[in-house]
Amino acid sequence: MDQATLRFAIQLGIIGLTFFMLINASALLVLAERKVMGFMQQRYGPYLVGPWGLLQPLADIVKLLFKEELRPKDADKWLFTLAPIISVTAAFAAFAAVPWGAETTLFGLLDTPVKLGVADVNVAVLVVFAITSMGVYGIVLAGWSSNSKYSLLGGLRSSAQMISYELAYATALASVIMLAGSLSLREVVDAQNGSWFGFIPKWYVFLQPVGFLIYVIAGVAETNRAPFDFPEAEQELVAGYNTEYSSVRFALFPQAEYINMTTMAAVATDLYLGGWHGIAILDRYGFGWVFFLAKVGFILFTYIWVRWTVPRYRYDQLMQFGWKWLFPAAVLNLIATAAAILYFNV
Amino acid sequence: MSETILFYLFSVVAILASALVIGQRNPMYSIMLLIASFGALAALYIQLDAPFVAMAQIIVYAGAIMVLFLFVVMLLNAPQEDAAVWDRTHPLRRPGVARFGALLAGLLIVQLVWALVRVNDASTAVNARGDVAAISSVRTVGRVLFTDYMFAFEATSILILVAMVGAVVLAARETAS
Amino acid sequence: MIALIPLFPLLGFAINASMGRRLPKAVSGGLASLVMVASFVVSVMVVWQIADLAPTQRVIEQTLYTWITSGDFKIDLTLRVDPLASVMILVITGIGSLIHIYSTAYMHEEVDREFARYFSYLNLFAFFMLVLVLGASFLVLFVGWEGVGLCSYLLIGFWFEKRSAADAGKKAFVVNRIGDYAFILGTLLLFVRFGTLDFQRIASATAPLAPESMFGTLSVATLLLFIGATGKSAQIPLYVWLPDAMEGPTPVSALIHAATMVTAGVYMIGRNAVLFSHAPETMMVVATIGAATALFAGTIGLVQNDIKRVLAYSTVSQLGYMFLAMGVGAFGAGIFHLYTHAFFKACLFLGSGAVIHALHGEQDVRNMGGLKAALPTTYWTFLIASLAIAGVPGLAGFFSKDEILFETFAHGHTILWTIGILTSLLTATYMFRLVFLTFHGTRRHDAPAPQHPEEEEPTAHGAPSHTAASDAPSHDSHVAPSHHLHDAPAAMAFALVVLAIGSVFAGYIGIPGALGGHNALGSWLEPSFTARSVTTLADAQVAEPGEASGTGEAGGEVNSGVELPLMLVSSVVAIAGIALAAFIWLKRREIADKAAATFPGLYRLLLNKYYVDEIYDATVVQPIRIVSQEGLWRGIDVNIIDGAVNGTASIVDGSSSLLRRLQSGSVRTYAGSLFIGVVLILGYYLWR
Amino acid sequence: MIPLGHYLVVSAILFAIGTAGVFLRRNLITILLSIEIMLNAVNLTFVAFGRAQGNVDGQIITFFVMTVAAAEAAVGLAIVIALFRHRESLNPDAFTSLKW
Repeated sequence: MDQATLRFAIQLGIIGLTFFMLINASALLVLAERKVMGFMQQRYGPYLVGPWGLLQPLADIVKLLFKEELRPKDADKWLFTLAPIISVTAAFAAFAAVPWGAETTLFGLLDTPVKLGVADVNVAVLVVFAITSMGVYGIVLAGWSSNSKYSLLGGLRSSAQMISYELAYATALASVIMLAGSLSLREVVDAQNGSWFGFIPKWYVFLQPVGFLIYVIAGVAETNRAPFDFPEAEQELVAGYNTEYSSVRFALFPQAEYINMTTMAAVATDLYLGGWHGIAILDRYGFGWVFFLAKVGFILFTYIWVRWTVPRYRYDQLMQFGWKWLFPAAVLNLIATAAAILYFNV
Repeated sequence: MSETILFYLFSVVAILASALVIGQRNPMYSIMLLIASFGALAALYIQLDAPFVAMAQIIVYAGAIMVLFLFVVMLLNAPQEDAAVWDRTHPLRRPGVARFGALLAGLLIVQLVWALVRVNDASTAVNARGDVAAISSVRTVGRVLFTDYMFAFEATSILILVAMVGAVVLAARETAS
Repeated sequence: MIALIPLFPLLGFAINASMGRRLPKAVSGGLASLVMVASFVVSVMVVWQIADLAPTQRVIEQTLYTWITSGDFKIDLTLRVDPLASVMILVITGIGSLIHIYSTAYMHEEVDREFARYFSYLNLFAFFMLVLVLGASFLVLFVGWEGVGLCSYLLIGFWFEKRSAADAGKKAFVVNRIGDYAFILGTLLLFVRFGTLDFQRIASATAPLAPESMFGTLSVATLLLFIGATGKSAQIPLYVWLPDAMEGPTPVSALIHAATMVTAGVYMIGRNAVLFSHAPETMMVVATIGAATALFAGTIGLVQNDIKRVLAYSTVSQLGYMFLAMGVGAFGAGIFHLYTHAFFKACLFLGSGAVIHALHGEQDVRNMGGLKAALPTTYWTFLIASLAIAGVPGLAGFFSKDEILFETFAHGHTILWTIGILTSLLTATYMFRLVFLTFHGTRRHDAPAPQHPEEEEPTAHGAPSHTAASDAPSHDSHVAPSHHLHDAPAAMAFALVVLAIGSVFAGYIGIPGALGGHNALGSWLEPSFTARSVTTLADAQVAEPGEASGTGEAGGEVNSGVELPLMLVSSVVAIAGIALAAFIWLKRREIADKAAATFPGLYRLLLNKYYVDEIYDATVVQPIRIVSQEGLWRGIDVNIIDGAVNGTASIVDGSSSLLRRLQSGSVRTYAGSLFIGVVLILGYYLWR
Repeated sequence: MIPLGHYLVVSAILFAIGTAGVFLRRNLITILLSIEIMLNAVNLTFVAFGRAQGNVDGQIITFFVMTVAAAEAAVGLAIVIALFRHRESLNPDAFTSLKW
């Protein structure tokens, strides 16, 4: 088996692995969500299915699969079907540009190292940004096509919300990009290798605390999670844009949401938490991705934590916050960063 | 070889999608198809070593402008376009005029073809000249944009501002005072 | 240091103008007088300072800041004190402060607000005047020039409720404006010619040149400047505003229209002595105008009945003297006369003011008389001043006037000299006519004669009997027939006495060589009239014998033999004039009336000031009004300008009514036309 | 290796489609979309020519076109909304009240 085919195979393997991980991520996150919620509310959470309820997600999937496909009579056939596909596709595709591990030769298996990550584009940040911004269509279309006022409202809200928070999100990204001087996530990560004074890792979170905060908050809003979960604000909109959905089509939306969360966390890790860098030994032996996973897990846990701690905003408050606080803060942060870069010519 | 295939694939997608955009009556579908065509165009840009433009195409066009259209359609609850009513009163509705329009269209196509024929290096490969690294790097684009095209850039920013104000003023429902 | 001189009055103005309405009279008036005195002290110090220097570089400059800079053109706001300026500032601040003090008493009936307004104007005027004389370049001078114009307008129209006063103010302003216009033109011309506006630079640039024989740039420029001067210092043809200016409060007349402002023109010519002496034609014009004005105004003054008008005309004629001196190149003499005249004319005005004050606004000499007993202080000071102005030997006026006449004669202008002598005769006559009519003879006034005038004096300043009348004019406001005539209050009296002393002794600093003096003033002023450069004025003027060096003793050395007889002549003339006046208006009253009766035409002509105002009205004012009303307004403005506007509108209307046929209102029609255009343009480019 | 001409042909076709759309459709929104199509055709031409020249100016012009497109869309749609409020229609022929 010569190098080229081996390499190709390994690439395919990496892609498949990533895909598999993402699917599982959504499943695991559902479980984690319910478990954490349980602990936070002095309950057990799911514990019947399998040990500690580990198989609960599986059961959920099975249940959803066997449900009946419902579609409102006046719903727009094509778009109604298209909507969930769009969102989930966008969710998966976005992750394609995210590197999750250093170059490795798999212990000398390859003569030239392979990069851990689906694709390595030199404008990765933009790609992620672009594709996630495509995700909004899924929700909007779902809301519009299912021809129900709850859905419509949910769709409108979520799209408005995503568009508003994309600004802050992108602006926060921009300052990191300026620091790293590159749009390629991999280069950004490698720029964070090493440490100050030997013990503080060179992560941008230390240079960009404000940016990191803005990014995380905007990320929560982007993924329509509490406290910004207006698209499905049960009390007001039953279930928001996916009120009319059922069965697999319904399943796709939360999956897309969790995958988006993962992507968000992964990008955050790459941009601010030094990706897979930080623990020298792991780096040396090509196990950096473990640390990467740990970081992602931590951020995801924070998401869940926030969701069950902070109450939901009012919609106008959300917009106020996004436009009048988050975005200006991001802009100021950007300007300050630019000034600092010019001054210290980093 | 592969890139030729890709090129034809994407251009066909773009053209078909655009044709369908104007081909049917539901603006919702039109928007969706247009987004598809934009995506194809973005791919073409990438082939032209302009990744940044491609991303901007998706973010700005597909991500922002089209959402705007989508909103409007949703807000107005996109009425199906009314069929052509051939009342004789309207100056443009007379068949004579229509024929004249068709003639003009034919003329335009002829002219376009003619113009294309007259392009000098139409047959030479697009990516014959220039080094890919420089052209495709965002850094170069930024540098040129903020030095040679500074004034134009500022002017456009003002234009955007004006457009923003104008849009707000126009769309704002006049409050009963 | 120098800057302080004008700054003090400015400060006073600022305070009085801003918060004066809330200050009591004592404070505002006292403050105003105080700043004047302060600036006088400073001036004295400055003069002392330059007196130490060697005669040729007796100059102190102070550049406050660069005013205008555009390209290579640069104007510094520079103040410069040289001998000429020193004399001026001394006169302005000195006489000025006296008049301020006098005013505190004179304007006492005004309410606080008016009082403060009056003094703020007065201070502002002093400020501008000082800027005028201290300015080192035409531009700075022009600031002061305009400023005093403004202040005179404000002060003449001080009692603006009185229509005549307001009109007089406007008249003064407009007439001055005419002169200023010419002045600006002259300044610009000079700038074009020399590229600078600084006096010294212009002078040193001019000095090497040969005097222009025919009308050239210099002559035209100086002529224009001179027109400006006639506007400011009331010469033919622009003198008309001065007599009317008597509508203002008397101290104003004294300060502005006798002592200082009207001398601005004279000063300006003296300041540009070098320039003028290079333009003989202009000098000739100046001299002639001066002499003519002197005589002209004298004749008018002979028959006027308003005490202040008489004085006003005498001012005009004295100014004529000064211009005569300037014209014949006797700059020193001119300034000398300016300086002495300031004393006795101010004294005369203030005296008349005292009389008016005593008679509660009575200004007609025919209703006066016999006030000698009632107003001793006023009488004596007035008498001394009259003697001085008449040119009786030993008093100030004698020396200066005589010097002017001598210079005129020495430079060979015999006719002008004759006119001058005639004028001095007239001067003596009308002045003493005034004296006799006012103070001698019997009372022709209804107010009861005072029993004990002197006991009134102390209380007078407090003026218990004065009902403080708020409404201006205050003179008419309180007619209390039943109250005693009182002599000038202390403040007035002080000013009067000082001025009287001045008008006696002021002349002694300029005793001509012929009388064993050595014309200190002349030699002091000498450097100011020469360009500070290699060539002195004397050298520059060899080509023009008519204008040998500008000062007295130069002429004195040339022919001191002539001087004594001339002096004799002029003094004899002065005495004669007085005697004539005494004979007519003391002994044989009816002669005057008979004379008036025998020559009614002449009398009426004189009485109506040669109908000059009417002539101006007919020849200038009315035409302008008619042209602007009928031509500019009804004609050009209404028809052409409005017509153009309306025409444009109607054209647009018509064309659009055609174009609107293209407005089908359907978007796609427009798109269609656009499309056609695209196809055509593209086709064109492809065909090419 | 694709010749420049191909890109030009593609953009020409797109442009023609856009133009046709402006004239054929009777729905303001679709018309605006057609305008967007034309703009994109032009963008493609710019980028292609720029690439052929071997410099980035073509891309930069594209950004400006995008900006203009955004402004145009914003204002245009605002107008559409305003119009729709007055007449319950998006048919351009319904708005001929300016007709003489």
